[in-house]
This record gives sequence, structure tokens and C-alpha cells, in this order.
Amino acid sequence: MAEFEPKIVAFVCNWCTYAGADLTGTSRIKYASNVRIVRFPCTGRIDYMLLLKAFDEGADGIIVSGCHPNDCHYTSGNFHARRRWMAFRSLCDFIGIDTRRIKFSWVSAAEGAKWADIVNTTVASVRELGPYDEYKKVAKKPVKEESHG
Amino acid sequence: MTLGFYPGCSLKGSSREYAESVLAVVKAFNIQIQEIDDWNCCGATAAHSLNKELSLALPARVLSLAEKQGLKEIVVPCAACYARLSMTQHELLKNPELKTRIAEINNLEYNGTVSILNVIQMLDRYVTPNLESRVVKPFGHKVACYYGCYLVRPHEILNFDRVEEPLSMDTLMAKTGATPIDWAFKTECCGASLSISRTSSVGRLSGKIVGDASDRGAEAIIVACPMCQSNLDMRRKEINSYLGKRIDIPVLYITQAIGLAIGLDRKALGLQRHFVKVKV
Amino acid sequence: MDDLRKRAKELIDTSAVKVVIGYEQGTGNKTRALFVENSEVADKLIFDSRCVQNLAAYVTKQEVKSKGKMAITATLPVMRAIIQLASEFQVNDDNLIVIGITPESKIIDFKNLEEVETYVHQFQIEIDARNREILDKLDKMTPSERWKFWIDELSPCFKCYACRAACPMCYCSRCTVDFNRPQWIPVSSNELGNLEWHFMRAMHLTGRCVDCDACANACPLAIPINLLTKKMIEDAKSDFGGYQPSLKGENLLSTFKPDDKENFIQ
Amino acid sequence: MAKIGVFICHCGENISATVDCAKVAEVVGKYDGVAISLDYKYMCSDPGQNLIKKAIVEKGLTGVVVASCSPRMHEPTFRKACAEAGLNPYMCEMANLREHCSWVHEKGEATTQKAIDLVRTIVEKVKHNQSLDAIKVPVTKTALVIGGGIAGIQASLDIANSGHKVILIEKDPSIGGHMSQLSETFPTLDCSQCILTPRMVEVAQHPNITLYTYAELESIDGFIGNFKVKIRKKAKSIDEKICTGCGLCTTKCPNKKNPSEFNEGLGNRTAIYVPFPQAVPNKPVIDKALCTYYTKGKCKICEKFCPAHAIRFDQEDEIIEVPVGAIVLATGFAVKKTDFFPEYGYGRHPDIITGLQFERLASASGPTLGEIRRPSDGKIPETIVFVACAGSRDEAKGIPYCSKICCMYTAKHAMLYQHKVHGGKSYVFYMDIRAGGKMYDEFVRRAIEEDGVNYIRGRVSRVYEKNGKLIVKGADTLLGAMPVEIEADMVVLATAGVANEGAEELAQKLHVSYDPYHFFAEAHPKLKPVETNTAGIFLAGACQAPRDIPESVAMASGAAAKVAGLFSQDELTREPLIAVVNRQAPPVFSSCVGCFLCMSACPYHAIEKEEIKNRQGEVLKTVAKVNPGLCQGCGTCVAFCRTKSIDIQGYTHEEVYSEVMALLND
Repeated sequence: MAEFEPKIVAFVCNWCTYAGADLTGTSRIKYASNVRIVRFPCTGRIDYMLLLKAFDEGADGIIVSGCHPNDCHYTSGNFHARRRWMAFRSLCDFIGIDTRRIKFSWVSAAEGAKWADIVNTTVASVRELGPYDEYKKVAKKPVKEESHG
Repeated sequence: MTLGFYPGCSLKGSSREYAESVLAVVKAFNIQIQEIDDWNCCGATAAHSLNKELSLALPARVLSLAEKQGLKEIVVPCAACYARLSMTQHELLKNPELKTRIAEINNLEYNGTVSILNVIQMLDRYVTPNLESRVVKPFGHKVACYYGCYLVRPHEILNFDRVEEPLSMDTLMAKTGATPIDWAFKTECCGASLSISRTSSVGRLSGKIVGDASDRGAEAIIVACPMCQSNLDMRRKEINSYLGKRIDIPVLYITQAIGLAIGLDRKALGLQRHFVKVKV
Repeated sequence: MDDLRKRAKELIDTSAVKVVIGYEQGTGNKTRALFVENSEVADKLIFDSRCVQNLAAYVTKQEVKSKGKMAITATLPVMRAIIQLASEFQVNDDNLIVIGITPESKIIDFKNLEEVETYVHQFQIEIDARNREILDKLDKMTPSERWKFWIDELSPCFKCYACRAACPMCYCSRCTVDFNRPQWIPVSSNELGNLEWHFMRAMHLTGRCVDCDACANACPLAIPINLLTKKMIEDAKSDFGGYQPSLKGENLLSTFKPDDKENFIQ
Repeated sequence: MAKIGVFICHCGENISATVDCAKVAEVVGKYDGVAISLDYKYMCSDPGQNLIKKAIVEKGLTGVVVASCSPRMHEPTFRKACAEAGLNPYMCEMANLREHCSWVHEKGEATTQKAIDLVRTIVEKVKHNQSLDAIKVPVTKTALVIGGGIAGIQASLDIANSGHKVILIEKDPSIGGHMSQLSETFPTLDCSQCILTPRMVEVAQHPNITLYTYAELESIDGFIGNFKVKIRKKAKSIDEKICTGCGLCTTKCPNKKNPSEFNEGLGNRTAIYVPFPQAVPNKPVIDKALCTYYTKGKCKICEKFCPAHAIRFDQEDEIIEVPVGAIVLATGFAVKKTDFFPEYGYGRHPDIITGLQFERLASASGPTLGEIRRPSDGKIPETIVFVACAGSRDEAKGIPYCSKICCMYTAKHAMLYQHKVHGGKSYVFYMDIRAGGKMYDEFVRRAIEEDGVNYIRGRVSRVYEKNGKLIVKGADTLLGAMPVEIEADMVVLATAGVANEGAEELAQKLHVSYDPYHFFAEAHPKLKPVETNTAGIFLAGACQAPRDIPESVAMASGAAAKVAGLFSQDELTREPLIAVVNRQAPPVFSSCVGCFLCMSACPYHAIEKEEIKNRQGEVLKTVAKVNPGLCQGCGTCVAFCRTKSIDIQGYTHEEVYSEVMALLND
């Protein structure tokens, strides 16, 4: 049987992590193709409900990434986001959502290599955890692993 | 409340008069005081240059004992003991792992509930409020208040007085009727523990201090540290030879000066024990 | 109790307020909300340990608000809710008088909300021992066990929204669950819909919940949904040093500190 | 029904080498709502763009997806092309197949599949996109410059010379700032006043500049292009229109012994005074805190002698309100006084002075007419010690930063001293010599090598007085920290440059960020050095960090260029990617419940309360409203709003939701 290929959704801000991921491309650094990026103006815009939606729709792992503290294009969007993530992550953990499947990171526009590393390590760790069947069952999604497309 | 008392080694030996005068003043102001039972050396100054754990374990044991004996507040007249105890409290409260380790070494629990007072803090709290009304014989002399190194440093941890130019002793002495002088050597080093090993250095360092006090017309030097006192007093011969002249200014503990001002017996204050005769 | 009735009559008779919100004897051994609009009705007012419903939920209801200036019988959780509502611009000194009441049924007169705030700030929001124990038990479970616990606990929920109606902080004119472009939360009361509804509600109450347990008390199926908000209160304490409703209007999640400490962002 | 055109770019071989572009076009072409899907070698080329334009016209496309490089690269290109073909530019989106796919993955099925997923996601987004119009904001072409030092003067002149109106306000009675106090300037040693005063006069006479001295900012409202500012003109107690500036009042005023601010306390001034002879405007003000009439109710001697009858004791502060389009902050800095230094006796000794005081001693217009004489007894010091880094780079003093200008002015001071006092001995205690700048290091070398200034690398631990001498104790770290003691006649401390008093309050008033030391923060440390994070407010000079004259002037001209650029248009055009609070039909008006927690979450103070009133003017509801001039489009409020009443154009709930849905489901 083929190795399990997790589906990873990445929620990133336009100014740092999206640009950082652009730099990964410009530097031709290769990483796992399991990730799909959704672009937001700022981490402050990332609605936590979207993270749940991603799991609903069958994501096995999630990456949320933005500008390092003090680097926010909008000065404090990432600080607001960080607070929400702290609360969100606590609640996820309490309700039993597997927080190992949600990676939060700061990736600047200069950290192309870091982006590749974040993706690769997330893919590897989620692959090890296996498909997120627990959530898929609740979301009435097919639990048998399937290929993309 | 009973105030705990940690004399440390000096106050039981070469600086007996410091202990005597502290206790005399404390008694005169009706303060309950109790010496910590089974206390040990604080480790100054040798321990902290040799063995970190030992240098923390020694003061920690004293503090643990004070806690165990139900004391909430202790007065530590010796400036070196005061610094070591305060440093230890700071380090252990900052670092829980270290705290556990030290508690294991001492086999005594340590919680950090005891507050540590130097002699001036103790006086400020319990004596100053009533001091002026108790003065019967104003200490009408020009005095140089000498703080030394340990009383105010490191400021971040002790958080006592102004680090570069402290004033607390000056303020206190003014209340006894003395005139504190403005001088430059308040926090210079006296040579401290080099007293035995390099007497000539002490002569030079302490010489500058005594010389400046004398030049500015001081009639007494007021201290709050047994090492400062013994260097400025006992090493006067070396000081005089460094300065090339004879200076007779006596060196009094602040508790002795206060004792005199409130009319305590000179002997009870141990004034006869000094090398430089106390004529004030 | 006489003091309370006297105070209510006084407020109505002097036209200081149009309505006094309090408790009356309900059916069985239960109490229910009473709206005193004339002084005869004031004699029905009661107060005892059974009066746990959070009356603050009424001050934002259009039907009550439209009567004019209100007075409210307020226990500590009600007062907390009032201050939180004031910080969110839902009530103010012009439209609300608070009649404070201690657990011993003693009346506290407050001149204004600022005094209520001062009173409220004497007490920290603390989780009671019984719930503490449950939280500790849940904390010791693995995430999978907790997941199973919650899916099971929430499965009977049929989304009657009694929790929302009872909660003084759920005063939004349009709840996220009623938002359909897009439909964030599935309408049906299936496992996923229930999970997301209660998850979202707990997030919305983070930093705002006054720990009155009105939601859990109102639930016809006795689902312990207040554990979710209690957990958030606990975590707010350890992560952000806790919170208190405050007229300053600074909400835990609408503000931040540059040195907020987390241990999971890479 | 949506008609989306999808255009897959090969980017030469950059994309097609690993992604099967033809297959992507084919698969995507089958999706609902996709009217045309094709691939091409270079979409950004003219023929490529023409393909898109042609399809828009011929197929009547309602949306366009260009799948090529990063939108950060070519989004403007393709949006412009769409606009040219008559499609709203915001109906065009890009899928990033190059940076996020072809360049980072190996050739293969999975990579092509990812490309398909990415394109599908953006197609779903575009289906929910809405036409947006660029936001146009009118521009008031008047600039407010706050602070009349060299930075404010330069900025005012540059803006005025580009043809725009300027209002310059200065809190002191005269413009000129610190530069007017300086003796000579490094590294050329030309006289500060000689180069400054012509500029000051030019400001006063410029037809485009309105100058308010003795005036401060009272309040500010509005946003870029449309600020409304209130200025408090403090009462000068004279009628400026009548006053001829003859100065008779200042010679007659009996209240003469007040320390002169201009001379840094080394000279005196009267209660009615002109700060210095070259002041602009050269008309006096009465210092109400000192004037005998104001404090004791009797005197009025100036009034008696004024030949023009210009004294007005009953004058009150005046508040004027003006609309401005841009603001330049040039409020400068302050220096720590000697009383900041306990180790140097808390400044109690008169012969321990600051660098700025030394400037006054060395200045020909100063209290000693340019002779270096010590304040205590007027003697010419035979030995002088300069202490660099007094406070600066000292964590313990709370000033860990380098004040930047001190190395240079200390070298200048020592040099001036050597030039004026032949045979004098000067010492400089320093930590490092930081003389980066054109001709700067040469200047310091000259002080050391030609003028014989003794540089000692080490810090001074204490300065005290003994037998009429100041004993300076320090260490020479280049000689193994050997203790050094110098008996000096005067000590000059190069005290740290700090933010002006009140800088924090001013920043808060203007919603401008500031650093931990209360200097104003630039929008980007490298690429936006004169902008602030509030659009339309710019920085010049030492209010942003300690700066020397050339840097302050350069910054001022930079800020002026930004203002002129802003004023070159009648309307500001901004991307419409901003937040909007919904409005609905009565009686709901908006789903916003008015909790206003979004207000504290907004980094830009862009959210306001709007009262919805009926015809009788009664308030029916108070709801949030986003000020389009201030909103920068971060969306922090959007994710925070419980009722989902705020949405952000370009990243709406529906748009991002449909993206996420499409990512994982085809």
C-alpha cells in the first residue's frame, strides 16, 4: 500500500509567510507537495472557524503562519492573532482536537528555508499520526485514505 | 512581632561592640529581638568565589532556620552577611530547581518568607519614628557617613538607597543632631578582606577614605559594616603611614552614635573597644 | 426581603425606573424572573438561594429595554455581567440601576456602575471545587478520551439555544450560528454541528464569561457546557493573568501584550 | 451564472517543466462556471495579456484567474489588463503556480494535481468576488509641520517651495531649535547661526508658510488628506501686529534674574523676553509664570514704556482649527541634564556641565561671548575633561542605545577648547569613537593628532570636588584598566540624547507608534524611514532617534518629498481592500450589535461609532463604522466580530470560505 499522504492546509499572511514561501520558490528549495496555501492580508484576519472548517473538509493537518512579533505589516495584527491562537489552542486541546495536527509558526519574508522546513516537518509528523479519522467520522467524511484529486 | 537577629561571625568576635550597640539601641526602643538559634557562617567572602552551591547553601540554612523558628523578619547588621543572605534569597526564588537542590543539601525546607533587613532598614522601621524625641545628647559633630560596597550593591537585587550616592545614613544621622558632610568616598572600597593578607593595600584604600573625610572636616566616620569599621579603625597605623600624617577621627557604628545621642552608657555601646579612641 | 420590596416600590413610585427586574416564586420549587412595573406587584419579589438565574440576560432584551429605565436585582454574577455589558456599551447609568444583593439577602445601594465595578473587583472569578475536580479529571485524560467525552456529552444537544437565551453575554442580534453567507456552522444538530456550535460559543465567551452557570442550568438535557467556559477562565488565568469585567472596556481577546508568552509557535 | 476565464502560464519552462499545464487547463476547463481555460507560454507578455483581454470581450467573462507566478509579482499587471478590457480589476485573481508549486516540487502527478487544486481554489474564490472601486479621498493641500528646529524648517521650506501651503507651529517663542544654540558645527567648524538664520528668515517671509510660534498641537481628528487639527496659540501678552520688536520692554523689565533657556541656564533673561537676538519672529513674549504682574498683580513697567502700546495683559490662549492633508513631526529631542548623574554629584557642582551648555560657552553670542570660562568663577579652565557616553549605552541608566552625535560634538568641543585656550589640557573619556560619516573620522583624528586632545578609552566612575579642583576618577582600559585620576577645572558631560518631554503623549494623540524610549517609530526601519504607521503623518529629525544636522535635514527633505507627492494629486486613490461594517434595511440597520470590542482590536483606530437616527434626530441604534481613510485592511476586526458584521473587501467571509472548501474537494 502506498504511503499515506496527508492533506495539509496552510493559512498564511500576505506580507511575511506568503512572501517567505515565494522566496522558497525563488531559491528553488524543494518541499513536500501536500500543502495548499490560503492567503490572508494578516494573521489577524485568520478566523479560527476556518481552521475547524479545514478539518471538516478533510484536512489532516494545518499550518498557521505569519510575521514574527514586532514585524507585522499592520503593527499588531499578529499580536492579536497570537492571543486568539493561545485561547483557540487551549480550547481545541480541552475538547480533544489533536493539537499536534496544528502547527503555528512565524516565518518572515526572508525565511524561505524555514518555510520549507515547516512544511516538511509538519507533513512528516502528520504522516506519522495518520489520517485524522476521529474528526472525519464526526464530519461524516470518508475515513478511508484516498489520493488527491 | 519578634525581630530575628543574625549576628554573623564578626559580631561575635572582632566587632563585638557592633552587636552590643545594636542590642542596646534595640532594647532602648523596646523592640522584641531573638537571635536565630543554631545559626552558621554566611560564607562571605570565601565561599562564593569557590563553590556556588556552598555559597548558597550556607545563607539558605540560616534563612530556613529563621523560617522554622517562626520569624518573619530578621536584621542582619553585618553588610557582607546582609548581601550574601539577600543574594541567596534572590537566586533561589528566581530558580525553583536550585531552591529544591539547596533544600536537599541542607535537608531543610526553604520558602523565602523571611524578609531581610540591614541595620539601617531596621532602624528606619523601628527607631527613626521616635528617634528625635528620644535624643537627650545631640550628636553635634560633623560626620562622614561611609556606606562601603556591600550595603547598596548590587542595586538590582538589594534595591536599597541610591546606589551611587546613598543618603539613608546621612538622613538618620541628621536626626541625632549630627551634620553629615558631602564627600566623595561614601561607596569606595576599604580593602575589606585584604585586611590580613595585604595590609598595605588596605592602608592605601582606607587611607583615601579617611583622608578625604578628614580634609572635609569630619569629626567622626559613621559606618554600618564590621569590615569597614575594622579596616578604618584597626588599620589606622597603616592609613596614617600612607597619608604621611596622623589622623585621629574615630570610626563609629551608626548604632553607637545613636546610642550616644539617646544617652546610653558608653560601655554598653562598647566604645572602649576601639583602636582609635572615641572622644566624641 | 422587605428591604428589597421597599426599594423596588420606592424606585417605581418615584418614577426613578419603569421596571424592576427580580425573582418571584415559580411553579414547583423553582423561582422565575419577575418584572415589577407597579408597586403592588413588588410584594411578589423574593430572594433566596434558589435565585440563580442570571437576570442580566433581560437587560439587553428589546422587550424589557423598550419599557424605559430599568432596575435589576443583582447577585455577584449578575453584577459582573452588568459591568461586562456596560463595557460593551449595552447598558449605562442612564438606563440601568443596580440593586446589589448579598447571599445573605442584604441590599447594597449603588450610586452608579462605577461603584458596582468597585464592588465586583473585590472578588476574583474562581472555579468552584466541584467543577475544579471535573476539570482536573478531564485534564488527566488523553485528547482522544476528551474527544469521546465531548462528542458523547454533546450528542443529545438538539440546538434549542436555551443556553444562548439564558446567557447574559449572548445578546448579539445575529449569532454566528444564524449567519448563512457562508453557513459557518451546520444548522442541523448532528455531531459536527453541535461541536462547532459549542466550540464557537466558548470562544466568543473567552474573556467575557462571568461564570454564572446560567447556560448549564438552562440546558434541558443538563449538558455540562459550562465546563468549556470554565476551562477558558482557567486558561485565561494561567496565560494572561486572568480577567475581570471592567468599565475600561478592554477585553481579553481584543487586546494583547507584546510579551504574551506561548510555547507552541515555532 | 459566473463566466470565469482561466489562463495557465508556462512561464517559459519555469512552470511547465514540472507541471503539466495543458492537463491543468483541460481539467479546470470542465469545472462549473469556467467559460474558457487555456495555457500559454508567457501570460505576462503582450500577446499573453491580449489573450486575456480578447477572452473578456468575446466571452463576456465575469472573472479571470491567471495561474502563473506569485500575485506579489504580477497581480497589478493582470488587474490592469482586465480593467483595460472592461472587467473590474478586482474580479481578477492569481493562482501561484510558480513560487508555490513548480519551483518547489519535483515533476510528477502530485505536482500537477496540486496545480489543479490551487487553480480550482482561486476559481471558487473569484466566483464570490465582488466588483470594487478604488477608494478616492480628497486631499487638503496644506501641511502641518510640528516643531521649528532645523528639521521642521527644512521640511517647511521644501514643501512651501513645491507650491503647497504649510503651517509651522513651534512651542517656543522662536524657531531655530537646538541648532540655534550651537556654536560651530562639525565637521567643518562653520558657525551654526550663520548657516541657520537665513533659513529662519526665509521661513518667516515665505508666502506659503504660516508660522505660529508659542503654539502647540491641541488635538487632531481625521485621516490622511483630511486631518482637522486644533492649534493652541499660547498668549504672548503682546499684540504682534502692533509690536515693532524694538526691544525696549526687555531692557526695562525689572524681573531680570531668570535662567535663560537659550543659554541653558548659563545666562539670565527677563520675564518679557526674546530668547536670542536673531529670534524669528523677533518679538517678545511675557512669561506668565515669571512676570511680576501675573504673579503678584503689580508692575506693568513694560506696558508703560512700550512706545507702540502693544502689551496686552488680558490676552488669552487662542485655539484655531485648520484642515490639513499631511503632518510632519519634527519635534526634536532633549538632552539629559547633569542632575541625572549621581556619580557626578547629581549636577550640584556648577563646573560640571552638559555638552549643550558648553556650546553656549563656546558660542560668540553666548554668556561669555565665546570665551571658555567656567560657570562658578569665570576662570578659564586650564584642564578640562570631556566625558562621552554620559548615560548613553548604559543599561543601568535605562539608555542602552548610542546617542550618535556625542562622539562628534565632543571632538568638536575639545578642538574648540584647544583653539581658544592655548596651552590648555583637554581629556576625552570614551568607550568607542563612532565617527561614521563624510569627513567625520578625519575630524576626530585632527582633534587627536593636530590639536593634541588626550583621548582615554575608559569610563569615569566618579567626579568630585576637592580643594577647588574637580577630581575625575576613571580607568584607562587600553592600559589594562589602570586607574586614572585627573584634576580638572571643568567637566563636560556628553549627556544622552533622549526623547522630548511629552513625546509619548503627542504620539498617542496622533496615533503614531513610539519605541521604548519614546522616540517616534518609523513605519519600516529601512524602507519607510520617514513614514509613520499612520498614513499621512511623517517624521523628520531627532524626534525619531538622535540625529545630527545633515541627517535631520535629509530626513526633512525626504518627508517633504512624501508630502509633495501626496499633494501632487487632487484625490488619493487607495486599494479598496478595507473592512466594512454591514448596513441593512430598517429596523435592523446593521447586524452590528454595538459592543465595540473591534475598536480596541483595531491597530489604526479606524473604527468609529455611528449613531443611526430617525427623522426626529433620535438615536435608534449605535453601530460600528469603518473609516475608509484610516483602515489599512488587516482584517483583525473581521475575525474578531461575533456577529460577523464586519467583512473585508478582497478577503470576504464568502471568498476565503469557498477557497477552503474548494481546496479539499473537487
